[in-house]
Amino acid sequence: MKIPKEKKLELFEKMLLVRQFERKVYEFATTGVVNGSVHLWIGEEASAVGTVLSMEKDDYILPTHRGHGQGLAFGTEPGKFLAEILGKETGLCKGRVGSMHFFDKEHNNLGAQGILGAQFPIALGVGKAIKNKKMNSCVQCFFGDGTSNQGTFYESLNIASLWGLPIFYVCINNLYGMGTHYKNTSKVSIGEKAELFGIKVKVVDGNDVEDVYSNSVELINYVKKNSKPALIECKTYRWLGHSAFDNRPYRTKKEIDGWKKLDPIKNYKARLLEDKISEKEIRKIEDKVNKIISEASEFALQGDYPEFDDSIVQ
Amino acid sequence: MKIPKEKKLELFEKMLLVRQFERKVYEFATTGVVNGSVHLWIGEEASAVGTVLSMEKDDYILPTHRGHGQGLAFGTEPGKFLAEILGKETGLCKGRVGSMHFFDKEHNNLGAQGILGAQFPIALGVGKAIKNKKMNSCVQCFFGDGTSNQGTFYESLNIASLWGLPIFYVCINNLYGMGTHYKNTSKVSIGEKAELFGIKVKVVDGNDVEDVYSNSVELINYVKKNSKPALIECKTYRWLGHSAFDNRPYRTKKEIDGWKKLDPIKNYKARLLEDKISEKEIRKIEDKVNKIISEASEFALQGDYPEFDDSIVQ
Amino acid sequence: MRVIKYSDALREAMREEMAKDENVVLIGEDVGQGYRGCFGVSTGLYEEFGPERIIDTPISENSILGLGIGTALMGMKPIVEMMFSDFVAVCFDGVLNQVSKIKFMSGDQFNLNFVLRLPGGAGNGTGPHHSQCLESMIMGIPGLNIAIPSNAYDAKGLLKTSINHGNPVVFFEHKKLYKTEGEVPEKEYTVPFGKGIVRRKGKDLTIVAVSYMVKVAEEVAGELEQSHGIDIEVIDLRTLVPLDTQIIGESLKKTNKLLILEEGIERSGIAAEISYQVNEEYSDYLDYPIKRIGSKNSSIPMTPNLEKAIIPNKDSVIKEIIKYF
Amino acid sequence: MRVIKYSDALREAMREEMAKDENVVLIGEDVGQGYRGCFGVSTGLYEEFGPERIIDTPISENSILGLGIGTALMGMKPIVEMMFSDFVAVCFDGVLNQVSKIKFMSGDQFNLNFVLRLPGGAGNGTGPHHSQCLESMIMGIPGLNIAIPSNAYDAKGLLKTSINHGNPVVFFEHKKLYKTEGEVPEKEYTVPFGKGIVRRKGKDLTIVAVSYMVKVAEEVAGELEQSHGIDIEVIDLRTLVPLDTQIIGESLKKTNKLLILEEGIERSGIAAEISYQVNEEYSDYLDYPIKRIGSKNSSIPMTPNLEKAIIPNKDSVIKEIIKYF
Ligand SMILES: Cc1ncc(C[n+]2csc(CCOP(=O)(O)OP(=O)(O)O)c2C)c(N)n1
Ligand SMILES: Cc1ncc(C[n+]2csc(CCOP(=O)(O)OP(=O)(O)O)c2C)c(N)n1
Ligand SMILES: [Mg+2]
Ligand SMILES: [Mg+2]
Repeated sequence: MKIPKEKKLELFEKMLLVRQFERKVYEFATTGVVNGSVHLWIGEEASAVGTVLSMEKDDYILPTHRGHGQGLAFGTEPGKFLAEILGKETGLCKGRVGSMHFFDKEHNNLGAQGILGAQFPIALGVGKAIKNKKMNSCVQCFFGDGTSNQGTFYESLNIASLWGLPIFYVCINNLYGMGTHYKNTSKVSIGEKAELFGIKVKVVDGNDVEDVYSNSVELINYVKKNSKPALIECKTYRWLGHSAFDNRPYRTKKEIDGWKKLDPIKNYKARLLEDKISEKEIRKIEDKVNKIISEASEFALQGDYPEFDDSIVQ
Repeated sequence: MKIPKEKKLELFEKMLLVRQFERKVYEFATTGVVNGSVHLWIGEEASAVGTVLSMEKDDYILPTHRGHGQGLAFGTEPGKFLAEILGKETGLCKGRVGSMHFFDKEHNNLGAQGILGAQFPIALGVGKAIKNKKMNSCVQCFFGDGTSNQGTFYESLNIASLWGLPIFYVCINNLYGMGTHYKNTSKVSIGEKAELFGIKVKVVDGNDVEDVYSNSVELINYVKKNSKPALIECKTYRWLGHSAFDNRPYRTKKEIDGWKKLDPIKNYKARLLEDKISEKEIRKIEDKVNKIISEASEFALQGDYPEFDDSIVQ
Repeated sequence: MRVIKYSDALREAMREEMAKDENVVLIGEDVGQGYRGCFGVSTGLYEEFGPERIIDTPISENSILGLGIGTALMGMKPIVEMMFSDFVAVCFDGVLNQVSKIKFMSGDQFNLNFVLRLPGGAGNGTGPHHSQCLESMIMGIPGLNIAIPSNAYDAKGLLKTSINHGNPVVFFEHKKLYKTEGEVPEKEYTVPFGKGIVRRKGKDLTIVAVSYMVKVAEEVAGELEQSHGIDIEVIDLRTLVPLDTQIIGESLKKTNKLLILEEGIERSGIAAEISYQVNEEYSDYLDYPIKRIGSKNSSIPMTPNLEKAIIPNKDSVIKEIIKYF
Repeated sequence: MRVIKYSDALREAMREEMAKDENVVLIGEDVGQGYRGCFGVSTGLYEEFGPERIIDTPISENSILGLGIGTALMGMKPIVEMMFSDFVAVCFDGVLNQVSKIKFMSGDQFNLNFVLRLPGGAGNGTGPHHSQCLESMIMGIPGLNIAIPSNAYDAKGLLKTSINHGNPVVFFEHKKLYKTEGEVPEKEYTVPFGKGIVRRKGKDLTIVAVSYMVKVAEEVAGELEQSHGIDIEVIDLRTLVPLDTQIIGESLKKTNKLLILEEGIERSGIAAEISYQVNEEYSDYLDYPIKRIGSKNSSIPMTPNLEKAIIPNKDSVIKEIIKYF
C-alpha cells in the first residue's frame, strides 16, 4: 500500500503527540499533580496511531485502561483530555474520572475501560447497532495481551463471527500484563484465538507505524465490505512501568534497552528523512506538537476542580 | 480396544439403570410428585455411561443440570438419589436441592450445576488440587453443547492446558441448548474449541456406548499419564423435551424419530445378543434393574419431607 | 375493563414500544425462535419483528448484557432478558461496573435507555439457582433504577416507562405472577417511577411490599380482618429506586405501625433500607420499631416445606403479626 | 510490643498458616513472581513456597475464583485474591451461586475452607472501578462470613481464623490501611469472629464502624472531645457476619445515641442492616433514630474534592454529628 506524504506526516505528528502527551502526564503523575494511576503509551505509539488513523470519523472506539493513545489519535482535544486526567471540571468528563474512564461522545469514543475484558461484550452491542442501523461504520475494540485471557474475549469473537459484526479487534501485545509475561498465561497466540472463529487476523510490527497503518486500512476495508470482524495484533513494548509508579523487577534492563532501540518515533523520523521529507517539515511538526502540549498543559492546569453538586447523586 | 464381557454387561446394565431411573423421574414429574424441574437423559444414556465407567473410584465428577446419568453411573445410590429428587430428607442432600444440585461426597461427586458454565472454573481447582496432592486421579467435567459458548469454557481450557491439569472435559452434544440449535450459536465445533489450546480431542458416536467407553478409557489414560487435559464430544440426542415439561416446537417429529432409531440401549442389546450373550443373561440384568428402580422408588416415596431446622439459616 | 395476564401485559408493552421505535430491541437466550421465551413472555414477537429486533443469543450472559450496553451507547433502547434473575451473577460486572456508571463516568455525555428484565422469585421448587430475589443487591448500586410490578397493569405501564427512561432500569418480574390476571386498559398509558400505591386501605397496621409479596400482604389483610378484626393498609411501592417514602409516611400517620414484607433474604434486604429511610423521616409516627419479614438467611430450598419455611407466606406472616403487634 | 504494617500482618498470617499446612495456597493475578502482589501483601511468599502454592494466574477472574472453589472442594484451604475488590463483579457467580451455597446444597456434606481477599476502599484517586466498598452486597448472601479488619493486629488474627474457618469467608482489606502500623505480638494468636471491640470509651454517643472508617471515627472522637466536649464511644465490629449487636446494645445503654459510619454507598449499605438489627433489639435505649453516614449514592470519582465530597471524612462526619445530635 502506498501511503501519501500527507498521511505519513500525520502518522508522525500523531505519534509525537502521543509521546509528548504521555511525557507530560508522566511528569504530572510523578510530581503529584495527578490523583490516581495512569497507564502510558510511551514506546507503543505506532500501534495506537496506525490503527486509529485507519478509521473514518464515523467509526467508533473502545479504548482500554491504557487509553490516551487511542483517544488522542482519534481526535480528542489534548487540553480537555489532560484536564480530565488532572480531574478538572474543564475535562472531557467534567473531571470526574480521570485517565482510565474517559468518554468523548463528540469523537465517537464510547468509553475507556477500567475492567479488563469488559469492552468485549460492549463491542458486540456497538457492532450490532451499526449493523441494525445499516451504517457504514465499524468499532475498534482495543485490548492488551493479558486481557485476551478473559472469557469475554472468546464469547465476543464467537458472536461477532456468527453474526457478522463490524468489529475490528485491536490487540496491543506488549508482552506483559502487569508483571506477567504472556507466555506464562497462555500457550496460544492472540491471533490464533481469533482465527479459531474464522476471523481474519494480521500480526504486525507494532513499532512500525506504516506496517500497522496499512494493515489496519486493509482490515477495516474488509470489515466494512463484508460486515465481518477482523483482528490485528500489534507487537510492541511499553518502555515505562505498568503504571507510572511501577518499578518492579519483572523485566531485564537488557530487554527494555533492546526495545528502546526500536523507538517507533525516532525510527520513523529517520525513514521520513530518507524519504526526502525535509528536516524543516519535521521540525515544523515537532514545534506544532510542542505547542499543542504546552497549550494543553496550560489549559489543564488552569482549570478548576469541580465543585460537588447533588446531580451526581443518583 | 477389546472390552471384556463383564464390562459390556456393566455398560448395558448402567444404561438401562439410567433409562429406567429417568422414566421413573418422568413419571413422578408429570404426576406432580416432583417439585421443580428435571432434565432427563433418555436417549443419551450411552454418553453418560461410557464416559463415567471409564473412571476409577478415586476420580471425580462435576455433573450438569442434566446430571442424573453421571451420578448413577458413578455409583450414587438410586434410592437416595430419587429421594433427593423428590425432596425427601432421606435424599443425598437431605432433600434440600433436588435434581439439579446434588452432591455425593462418598462417590466423589463434587456437585451438579444449575448455572451453565460454572463447572469450568471449579474443574480447574479440582484439577489443581489433584496435581498438588500428586494423586493419580482426574476429574470429569461435563457440559452441554450450548454451554460451550460461555466464556468460562475457554478460560478453563486455556489454564488446564497451560498448567497441565488432569481434567477430562465431557461434552454431551445433543444438538440443542433448550430451543436453540448449536449451529445458531457458534461456527466452531466444540472439539475445535479445545484443540485450539492443544488439548487432545475425540469426537464419538454418543449413542454407541462402546465407542464412548473405549475412547474415554484411552483419553483418561492419556490425561493421567501426561497430566494433561483431554476432551470428548459425544454426539447424541435427547428424546424428551429440555425439561420434563417442554413441548415447544423447535424440533421436527422427523428429526426426533430419526434419532429414536439410534436408541443406544435397544441397539446395544441387539449387539450383545449377536455377541453370544444370552437372552437369559440380558433378562437377568433387566430384572435386576427393574428391581433396583422399584426399590429406589419405594424408598424415595416412603421418606419424609425434611422438617425445617434452624441450622440451615446462616 | 379487559383482563389479561401479567406476562401478556409485559409482551404488550414491548410490542407497542417496538412498533413505535425501531431502536427498541429484545436480547436474550431463547427469546425468539425455538423456545419462544422461557416463560412465554416474548412469544410471537420474533414472528412480528424478526431476528434483527428479537435477538436470540448463544448461552453467553456476559455478551448478552454487553449487547445491551453497546446498543444503548449507540442510542438504541435495548431490553435485555436474563432467563432467570439468578444468572445476572454471571454478568454482574456489566451491572455493577458498566451500565450503572456510564452516565457518571462520561460526565453526563451518555444517558442510556436500557432495561434489564430479571424474572425472580421462588415457590415452584426451582431451588437455589433459580429462585432468588436480588433486589437489594441492585438497590445498592448508584445509577440504577428499579421497577418491580405486582400486577398486570403495572407490569405494562412500568415496562413502557422503563424502555424510554433515559437511565438504566432493572426490571424485576416474578415467576409466580406471570399467569396472574389483571385489568389492563386497551389504550396507551404508562406508570410513573417513584409513586407507590395503596392497594388496600386500613388503619391498624401498614404493610409495605413489592411484587408477589403484595399478593401475600393482601391475603394476610383479608384474613386478619376476618379473624382478628385488624384493619391493615397495604402499600405497593412499585419502584424501589426511586423510593416513595412519602406514601409510607402518610400511612403511618394513621396506623403508627409498619411491617415491611419481602421475599428476598432478610439480611441486608430491601426492608433494611426502607426501614432506615422511614425511621429517619417518620420515626415520630412509629409506636413500635419497624418489623420486617423476609426470607430466612438461607439458600432457597427446592423441597416444598422447607421452601415454605424459608419464604414468607400468608400463614407465617399472620403468625408474626399476631405475635409482634 | 512489636509494631508492623497491616500488609505485613496479612502476609505473616498467610505465611504462618502456609508453613503449618500445605493445603493452604494463595491464588491470584501477580501474587507471586513478577509484580509480587499489587499492594505488596504477598511479597516474598513465592520465593518461600514456590509456584505450586503461590499461584499466579492469567487475567481470568472467573477461573481464579473457581480455582479456589475447586481446591476447597478437594479439602484444601485456598486464599483467593482479587487485585481490587471491584473485580469480584467479574466472577460474581462464584460468590453468589457457588461457594456460598455449597454447604447448603450438599446437605452439609461439604464444609469449605475458603477465603476471598478483597482490597477495597477509595481515597487515592483510584476512581469508579478501583474504589468500591462492596461489603453490603456480600452481607446479603447467606453462607458467607465477612471479616473486615481495621488494623494490623486484627488483620493477622482474623485472617488466620478465616483460613481455618470451615466456611467461606470474604475478607475485606482497605488500600489506605496497608501502610498503617500497629502492634502485633510475635507469638501465635487469632481473633474470633462475631466479637466487636470498643476502640475508645465514651458516654455521649456511640459510633459503630469497620475498616478505615474506624480510624475516621477515632479522629472524629478526638476532635469533638477537644472542640465540643463530646465524649464518643467508638466500636469496631471486626466482622459483619456474624454481627456483634450485643456490644452495640451495651454501649447504647450508656450513650443512647448511635451513629453508624460506613465507606460503602449509603443506599442499602451495611448501616441499613446494622440499624435494623439494633432497632429490633435495642430500640428502648435509643433517644434518637439511628443515624448513618456513608458514601453518597454515586460512583466514586477520581478527582480529589469530589472524592472527598462523596466519601465520609473527619470534617463531614463532625459536621453531621453537630447538626444531628
Ligand atoms: C478485571 C480486571 N482484572 C485485573 C485488573 C488489574 N489490571 C489492570 S491493567 C492489568 C494488566 C493488563 O495487561 P494487558 O491486557 O496486557 O494490558 P497492558 O497493561 O499491558 O497494556 C491488570 C492485571 C483490572 N483492571 N481488571
Ligand atoms: C448461566 C445459565 N444460563 C442459562 C440457563 C438456562 N438453561 C438451563 S439448561 C439450558 C440449555 C443448556 O444447553 P446445553 O448446554 O446444550 O445442555 P443440554 O440441556 O442440552 O443438556 C439453559 C439455557 C442456566 N441454567 N444457566
Ligand atoms: Mg500487555
Ligand atoms: Mg445441548
